[in-house]
Amino acid sequence: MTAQDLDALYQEIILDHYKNPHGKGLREDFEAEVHHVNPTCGDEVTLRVHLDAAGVVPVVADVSYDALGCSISQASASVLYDLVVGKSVDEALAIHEEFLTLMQGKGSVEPDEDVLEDGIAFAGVAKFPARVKCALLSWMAWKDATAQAGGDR
Amino acid sequence: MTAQDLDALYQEIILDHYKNPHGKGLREDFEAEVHHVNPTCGDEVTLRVHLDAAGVVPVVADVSYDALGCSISQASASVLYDLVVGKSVDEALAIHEEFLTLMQGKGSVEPDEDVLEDGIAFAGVAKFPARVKCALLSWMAWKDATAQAGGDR
Amino acid sequence: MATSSASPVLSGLLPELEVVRKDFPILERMLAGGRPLVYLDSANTSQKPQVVIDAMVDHLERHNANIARAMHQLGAESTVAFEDARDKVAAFIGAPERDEVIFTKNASEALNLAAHTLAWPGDRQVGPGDEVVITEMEHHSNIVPWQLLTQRTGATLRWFGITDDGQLDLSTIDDLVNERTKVVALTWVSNMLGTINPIAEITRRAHQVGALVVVDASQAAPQLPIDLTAMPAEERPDLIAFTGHKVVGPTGIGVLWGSRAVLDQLPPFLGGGEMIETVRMEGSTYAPIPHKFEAGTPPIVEAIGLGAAVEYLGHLGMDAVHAHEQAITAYALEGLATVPGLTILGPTDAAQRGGAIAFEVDGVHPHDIAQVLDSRGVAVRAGHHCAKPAHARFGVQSSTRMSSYLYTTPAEIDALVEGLEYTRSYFKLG
Amino acid sequence: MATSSASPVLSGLLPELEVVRKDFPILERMLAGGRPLVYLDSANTSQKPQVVIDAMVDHLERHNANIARAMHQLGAESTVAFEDARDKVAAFIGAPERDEVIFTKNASEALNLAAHTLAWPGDRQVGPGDEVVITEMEHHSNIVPWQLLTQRTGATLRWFGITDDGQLDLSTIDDLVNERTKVVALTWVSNMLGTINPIAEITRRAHQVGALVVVDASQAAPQLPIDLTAMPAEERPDLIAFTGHKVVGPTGIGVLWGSRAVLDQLPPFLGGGEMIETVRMEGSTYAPIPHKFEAGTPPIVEAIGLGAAVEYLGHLGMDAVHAHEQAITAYALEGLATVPGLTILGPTDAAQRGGAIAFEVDGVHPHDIAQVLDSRGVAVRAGHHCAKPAHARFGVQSSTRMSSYLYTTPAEIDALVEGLEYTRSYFKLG
Ligand SMILES: Cc1ncc(COP(=O)(O)O)c(C=O)c1O
Ligand SMILES: Cc1ncc(COP(=O)(O)O)c(C=O)c1O
Repeated sequence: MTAQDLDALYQEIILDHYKNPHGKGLREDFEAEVHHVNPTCGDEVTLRVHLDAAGVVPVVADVSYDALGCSISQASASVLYDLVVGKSVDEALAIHEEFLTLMQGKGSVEPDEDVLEDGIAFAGVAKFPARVKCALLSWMAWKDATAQAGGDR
Repeated sequence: MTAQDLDALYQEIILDHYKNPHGKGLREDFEAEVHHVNPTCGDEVTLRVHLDAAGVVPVVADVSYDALGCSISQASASVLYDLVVGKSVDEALAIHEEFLTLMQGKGSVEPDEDVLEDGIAFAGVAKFPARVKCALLSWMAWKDATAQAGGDR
Repeated sequence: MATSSASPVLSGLLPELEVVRKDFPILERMLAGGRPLVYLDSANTSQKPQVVIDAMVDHLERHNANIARAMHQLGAESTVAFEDARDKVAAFIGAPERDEVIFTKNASEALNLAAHTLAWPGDRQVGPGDEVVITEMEHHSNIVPWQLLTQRTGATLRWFGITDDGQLDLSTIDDLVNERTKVVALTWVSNMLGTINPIAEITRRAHQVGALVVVDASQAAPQLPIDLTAMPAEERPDLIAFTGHKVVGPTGIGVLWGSRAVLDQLPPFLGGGEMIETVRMEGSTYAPIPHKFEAGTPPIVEAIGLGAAVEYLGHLGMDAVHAHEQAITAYALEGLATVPGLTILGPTDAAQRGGAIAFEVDGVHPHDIAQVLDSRGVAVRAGHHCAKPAHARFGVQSSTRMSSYLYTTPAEIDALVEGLEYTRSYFKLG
Repeated sequence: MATSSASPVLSGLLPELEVVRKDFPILERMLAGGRPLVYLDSANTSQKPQVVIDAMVDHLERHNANIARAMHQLGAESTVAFEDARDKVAAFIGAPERDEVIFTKNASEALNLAAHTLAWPGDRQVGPGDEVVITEMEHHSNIVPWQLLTQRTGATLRWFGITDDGQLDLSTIDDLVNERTKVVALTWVSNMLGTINPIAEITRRAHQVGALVVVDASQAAPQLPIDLTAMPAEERPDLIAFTGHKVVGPTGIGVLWGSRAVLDQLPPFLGGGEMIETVRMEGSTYAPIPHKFEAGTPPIVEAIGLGAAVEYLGHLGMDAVHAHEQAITAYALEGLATVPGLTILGPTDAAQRGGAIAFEVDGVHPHDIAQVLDSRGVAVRAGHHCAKPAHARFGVQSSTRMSSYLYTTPAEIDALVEGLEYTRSYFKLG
């Protein structure tokens, strides 16, 4: 890769989330906790999901997490937090879907800023197969935890 | 290999022994019986040794055998029979040693006709690594059986 | 010798056979005595086209790096090339899922992987009272692993016999494959008799009693089009093994395909790098397939060579390769029938058999035949071909075997037949 | 970048290093962005000299045939080439007997061979109450096989810890290695910490209590001269494993050396062709070593490549290779020490360590370091290097590792150090 590629990968937004992750830390209210590992590199995340099922549709009340990993995996957990907390589970799953499509698109998918907000900064990561797993680690953990919490009925 | 090599391998003497093997068949008097196999090709020999220990030095009274195999392995069993039966065990072991040296010499050892008699016809076999094992099958079996019969003290 | 000028024109031969032959550098080799090579030992190992060799060289000279673990450009290139090879192999056999393709070092390791993992605790564990069924026509690599498994676990080994005309004796199938049967392991195509076994029928029966079906496709993969996805589930074997060096790929690489459901049920085989999820001194968890069964640095350049090999076969078309094999086999069976005292072991109808033809010639031992043929540049195999029980079944200790492949010409078969006649005269058999 | 003009002259470097580098085609590779390759990932896999590639190509293009079983000219050539490779490997490690050299597919298979065969009935069988001792600094390939063995047999797994300065903690040796100890398995040189372990001392202790000693020489064989015959018997390990691709050979080939006495005591591992003496349906007997442990078609062209590789190393001289490695490692340790916030994991005295140097840089994750370095053509490894427990011991989850080899120049180390400085500035670390 070239220096240019490098800048495409490490967008400012990513580095900002890395330095100041949103929502980091494990909090007490949760229905499901999962631990995911990237076996290739050993990156790890412990992630808890707290759903609020009081209303008509269940809502993602909190996602709390503790993660060890590179800037990409840390920043993507932070962006995940921003994007899904407060949304209905269905909306959140749709965002998850969109993010997955972006990451698996090998750089050919145009991200929708209205849906993915800061997540569009990961468009550059999609060009680096070795790093896609980093970006997806916490997202896969969240989906798994949400399913365990009964959120995907 | 060339047609010439072929004739060096299949000396008339070898083909004669192959067509009319000496001493073939399993006979009842024996102190030890062994079964040897060439795992590469499956050639097999069952071989019995009968020693006469009545005199001052033990003598090879009989070598009887049943062999399945190619012309080289059959002929070499026949030559073995000719060379060792009637000899003292020590003499026979010396002949064995000489034959082994010939076969492992890769074609560079000059055989001694006084010792090896018809065995000299195997000089050509020594040039074919794949066939050396054929020529040695019954000889190795004989050495093993002789040791089991206590002949090598 | 083996030039097309002298060849009879058979229908079914690969189009442009002489052009195809040019893909294989070794076929230009001149042997001692100035004889051209007539290679009729392809069931033992196949020759390699230039494109396979080039793919390996390009990798070694330009892209070599360890896979998966490496986070640099060479590592990415190497990983992509290796995983592409998996895709190509999956396509070659029509695997339902590409992750069901496990790379091993050869077919033998693939079969042992199956047999070994069945010995340890897991949903499929074999134990005392259980039965494992094989056949008398197996290659040693599909016999010994099951002997070891049954000896070590207290299970019982049973087997299908062979009929006089070289077919599996299925008359006892309902007895042999019963509710105690845990595994049925058999070859698709025999490497000695050439027999093509009714895999679908046997699998259906085995699945009825809940047994696992392991198919040794070492001789089938080179010759028959295989489409696992197209098979009805109840007739699709659970595990299939084949070996790279017989499908114009390199040595050092084999394949175990298994359905995800079954592979997930098996405990790990070799432990080590790459097959783990996490390792602590107290215990480890394992990665999902295919990595679970690929401990350590895999045969990377070999997988890449195999990928190029199956792609090459795909370009020729496995239907065309199969038709060629059948045409040559029919021609060979005809030719061999003209040699006095020659008896073929196995089916004599080319349409019902693979391309390996084992035979005996009265009065000459197979080694001697192979040796005389070799002096004329004709390479065949002599011995038990790692199928001692099948030989024993026919009361022979060894045989001579010719085996053709996609590059074999009718003229090469002629050279064999002439060589056999010469052999008979050399050994003075009237 | 990596040209000799810029290199400082260090004593101990291989003479004519630039000429040696020309033997490795990949070192001329230009990466994206027009950067020359700076390959510092040799502990992961080494690059291949032209002579290894050529030996493989020559075999595939001119001599390819299966071994042992083939009775024709190509078969004889192939067999001789394969067995010559065994002689070369035996010479490379000073093996007391050439038949004690077993070819496997990699080091992982070699270690698993040991661990698996110890599970089954035989003179050395491991069972409940027995203990197996490993260390906390092992590669996963020398951990998981022993976890599986002990879990499956009811034996107990124990291990040596690591001191703060990255050495094995031998203070507990008399407790750890006791009369219940059946096996002591450890690495000669750590692939993460670089530590060189006192194999002789530990072997002596293990032999006193009658334990088998299995040494993982995967990182030792590339760097240290090994002469097994010269070792006093009581200090000579019983089994030694290493892998071809780290000693400038191809993937797909590994080596298990074992003393004949021990190998004869172990039951077979993989069953199949070539490892048998005779096969009947009712049971089989096995060939003597080395064939007993080489079921199926071995990695033929890979063994030939490995033979050429160890011959190449022999021509350079393993003493010279070792001196080079030490000179480069000392230079690298010095250079890395100038990078702010960089901490080395493992011994910092070059004379007492191998050439793999793992480190952390405050405030940047290893992946990010590796990524930035890659953008400058510098290839290093980031992650746990298949040594999670050793990382856990030092409270880190992953690290960056540079590893040099006989072709590494001081200028390449300079490029790494500059790259690390650039990385720090890229991530705005003052
Ligand atoms: C110390 C050590 N042991 C074992 C291995 C495993 O070697 P392979 O992956 O070739 O089986 C490696 C390399 O990955 C290693 O560095
Ligand atoms: C039917 C059959 N099964 C298994 C094997 C074993 O293949 P490999 O030796 O590559 O493991 C062979 C070839 O030798 C074979 O013909």
